[in-house]
Amino acid sequence: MSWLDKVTRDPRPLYIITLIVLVFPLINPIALPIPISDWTRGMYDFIEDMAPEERILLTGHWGYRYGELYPQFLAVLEHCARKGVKIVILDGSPETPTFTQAAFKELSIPERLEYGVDYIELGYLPGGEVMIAGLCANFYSIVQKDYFGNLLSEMEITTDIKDIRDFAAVIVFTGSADSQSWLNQAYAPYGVPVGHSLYAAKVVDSEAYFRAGAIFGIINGLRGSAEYELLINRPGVGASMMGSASLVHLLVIFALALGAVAFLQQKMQGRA
Amino acid sequence: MGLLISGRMLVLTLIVIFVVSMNVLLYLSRTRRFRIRKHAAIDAMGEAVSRAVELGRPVIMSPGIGGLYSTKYAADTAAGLAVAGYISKEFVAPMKAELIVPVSSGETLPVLENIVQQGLAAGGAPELYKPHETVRFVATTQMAYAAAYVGILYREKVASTIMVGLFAGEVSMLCEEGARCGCFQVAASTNVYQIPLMICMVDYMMFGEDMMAATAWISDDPGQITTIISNDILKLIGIAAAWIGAILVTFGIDALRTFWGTF
Amino acid sequence: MNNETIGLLIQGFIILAAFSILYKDNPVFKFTENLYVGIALANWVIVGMDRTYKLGIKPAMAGNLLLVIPLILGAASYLMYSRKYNWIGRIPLSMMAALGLAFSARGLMTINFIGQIKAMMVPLTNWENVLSIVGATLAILYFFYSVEQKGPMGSLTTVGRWFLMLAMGAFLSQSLFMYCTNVIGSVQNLLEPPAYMLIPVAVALVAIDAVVSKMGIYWRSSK
Amino acid sequence: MEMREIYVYAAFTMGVLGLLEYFFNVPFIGAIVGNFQNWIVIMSSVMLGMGAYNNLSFNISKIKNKRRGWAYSIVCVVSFVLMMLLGLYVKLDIQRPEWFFWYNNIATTASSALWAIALFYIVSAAFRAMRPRNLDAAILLMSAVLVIFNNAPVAGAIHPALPAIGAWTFKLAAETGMRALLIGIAIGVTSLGLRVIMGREKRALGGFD
Repeated sequence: MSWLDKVTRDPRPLYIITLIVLVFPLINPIALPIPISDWTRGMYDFIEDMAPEERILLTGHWGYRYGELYPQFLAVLEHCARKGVKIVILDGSPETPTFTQAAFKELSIPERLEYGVDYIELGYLPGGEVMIAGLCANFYSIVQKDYFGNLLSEMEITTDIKDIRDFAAVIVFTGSADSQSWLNQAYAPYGVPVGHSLYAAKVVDSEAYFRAGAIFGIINGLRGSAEYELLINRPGVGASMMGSASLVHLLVIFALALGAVAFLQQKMQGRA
Repeated sequence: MGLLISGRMLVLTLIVIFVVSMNVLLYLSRTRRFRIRKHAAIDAMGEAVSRAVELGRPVIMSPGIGGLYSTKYAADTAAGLAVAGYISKEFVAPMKAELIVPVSSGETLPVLENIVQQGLAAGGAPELYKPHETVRFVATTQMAYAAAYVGILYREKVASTIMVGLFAGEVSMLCEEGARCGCFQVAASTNVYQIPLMICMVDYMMFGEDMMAATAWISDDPGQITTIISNDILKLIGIAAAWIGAILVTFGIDALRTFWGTF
Repeated sequence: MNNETIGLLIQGFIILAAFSILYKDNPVFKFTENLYVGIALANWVIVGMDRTYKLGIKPAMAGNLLLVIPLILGAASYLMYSRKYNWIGRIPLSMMAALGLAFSARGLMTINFIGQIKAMMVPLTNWENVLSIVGATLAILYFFYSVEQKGPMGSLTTVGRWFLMLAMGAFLSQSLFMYCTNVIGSVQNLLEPPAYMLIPVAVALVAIDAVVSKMGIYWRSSK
Repeated sequence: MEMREIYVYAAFTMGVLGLLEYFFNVPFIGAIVGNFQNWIVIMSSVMLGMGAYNNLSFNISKIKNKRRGWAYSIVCVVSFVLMMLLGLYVKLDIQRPEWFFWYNNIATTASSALWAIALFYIVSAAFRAMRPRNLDAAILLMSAVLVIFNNAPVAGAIHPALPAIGAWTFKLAAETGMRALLIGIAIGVTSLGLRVIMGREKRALGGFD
């Protein structure tokens, strides 16, 4: 019995190889030549062109430490922080605040940011699209206090906000219909630019909007976050995860080829 | 807003065509017998059970992780229930096999218990039904179901598995561990995201409409078999509409395409 | 040790235990499996009680008597276990199933049937469009049940099957990325301090077990 | 009308109402169906007890009879009971940290770890099962490889044309095979649904004739 037959019966060697291929790039990030897509480029250029005093609303549910959205959020947040843009965070689900605060700790320049002046966290607001519509029409009708219970009217960053037009842009991090809601409520009636930062599976729906110019950029899953990290020159979780994922894809091709070889071998020996 | 909701009338028309053609065919079936193609997987289910009997080991019939009520996958569970009844009557009872039905939804449980019990009784072996054991509620969430399923595979030394119903992200675990345990596997599902994986991993697969047609075939009821012929009529209408629409669009006439989407 | 550290250690243990099924069915996996099943079941019962109370009993007591109906229907389903009254138990279950099937049918007809047929109506001006409509037609022919797949119909459906297989391969690969993301998340969690301290323990256990079982084989063969 | 057959009529009524509500603008029907949809949440919550009872009695009988693996059944029962007590202690509020700690660290982690293993199974299936045994399997294999080239960023470094070929393959697959599959599913589900609603397929409702 050849070793290929043995592996067919007992795939454990394959599992070990898979584990090594997965873990190695996570410990030693490998630099991959990733071409930057127009989608990510659009997002990057928009933030790059923002003036330091402009306000940006980041919203979504990056509620999972190593999901697709958290690395995207971290990269965008880092970029905004470096540009000195005023950041308003609206958490997309009850779990999100934990991760929002973790992200601020991971920034390369946390000491330059002051709470209430440079950034603020509104917390999670229930209500879906109705809430979003209300927030866009009249900011203070929906939210009066931040996540920590401070009055928004007393915070420097939010004191003069009336409606969504006081924001230079909205970036939605999501895998659900929220991306559409913000497009309907912020871009369509008020013309506030919207960017999408999405699960890879969700990108298909937003591509048409990007081509039509309705959204200024898309971050496409893990790949998008790896590209963004490359653009802001801060390789992080996204890049290392992308390295792992790429190697796994190659491994699958390798496994397919090996299977074909094993099959041909069997066939030549007349056992298939 | 009128009484009719526009944009949905085409579906209504198709359903009416379906029901009418079904009844016409049912009327015709009094004089002539209609047949539909039998899927190889139906025989494979029998093979799965007989293999388990030969080895003296149990066979798993999994109805999936879906509940009775679902806005998208209700039919998968329904097909799973029908197949559970069929195999317990036709294969398990006559061959005196040991059947395990792991369930993951509270409301499906009593229905399955009923079906399996009656099926075994109808097949002439009511003693094979053991309360809380033949049909067991293993877990609620999908991955807990998968873990418990794998546990049964290993610990009860299952010989073959039949999976008909809604399966989602856990299929790779179920099917691949099944293969590792040397099980003979027959599967059916309509979840398009998982069918590709299942088709590679199992021995026999009914994908998409195959599953629904198989439930009609196993019923051996002319009233059900005619519905499958009505299915073919609907598909013909669809293909014809697509080609006519495509040809019209080629010549710049958009009428059918617009009508199709908005009627 | 604070809560967070304990939490990370528990997570590390659970992840390693789950991964251990790849090695073989072992006591740690059995333990974790049963623990998880028990907790998931309890969670589900608690959520169910919460829902029954908040959505059903509480509003019903407050005067919304309509909500007594679902409570009665739900309770009636327990009659499935009565030999005499199981026809009553079936009624609520049948209603649920039927409504689900009606919803599935109408939704899928609109999106999958009407929508996909509409998408097939493309101008036949380039060969890609022609290929797509021909391929889709042949693949649909595979799903015809009233005709046996023999003769000319057989050759058509064979080509149809090829297109179906093309789709299977493509969609399998397309989902690969999602699976990568999931597994990397778990592995990253495991690499977080102090959870990674459990890795050597797990590796040592597996190594010991592998050696012992290998020796077992030798013993058996030497007898 | 026999009493035993009432469930068939109940299913017919509910199914037809569910269909009519979609096509006709009748507020009365809409109200019935909408209400029933909300009720289903309550009904299935009430029905949970059957599942829990079944599972526990299986495990307890296993412990009583000292059947193989009974010690693990103790784990299951004890963890269930402890978690239930905790749930009652937090007054059914699953947002409370005491509950969240245990649930999140054990159940959520186990769920995502078991999800994660799927990748390993895909790799082994790629080796074991996706072999070019016949033309069908060979086509599946080819399209799988081509689409991987579209997704893996390294492929562009091997040859610049590979991602484009992969993208084209995926588009063709989605427009032919996948389309046929979706159309088939829609029709199959409709036909099975109507069969059940019209009382032809009683097995799906628990009847056996």
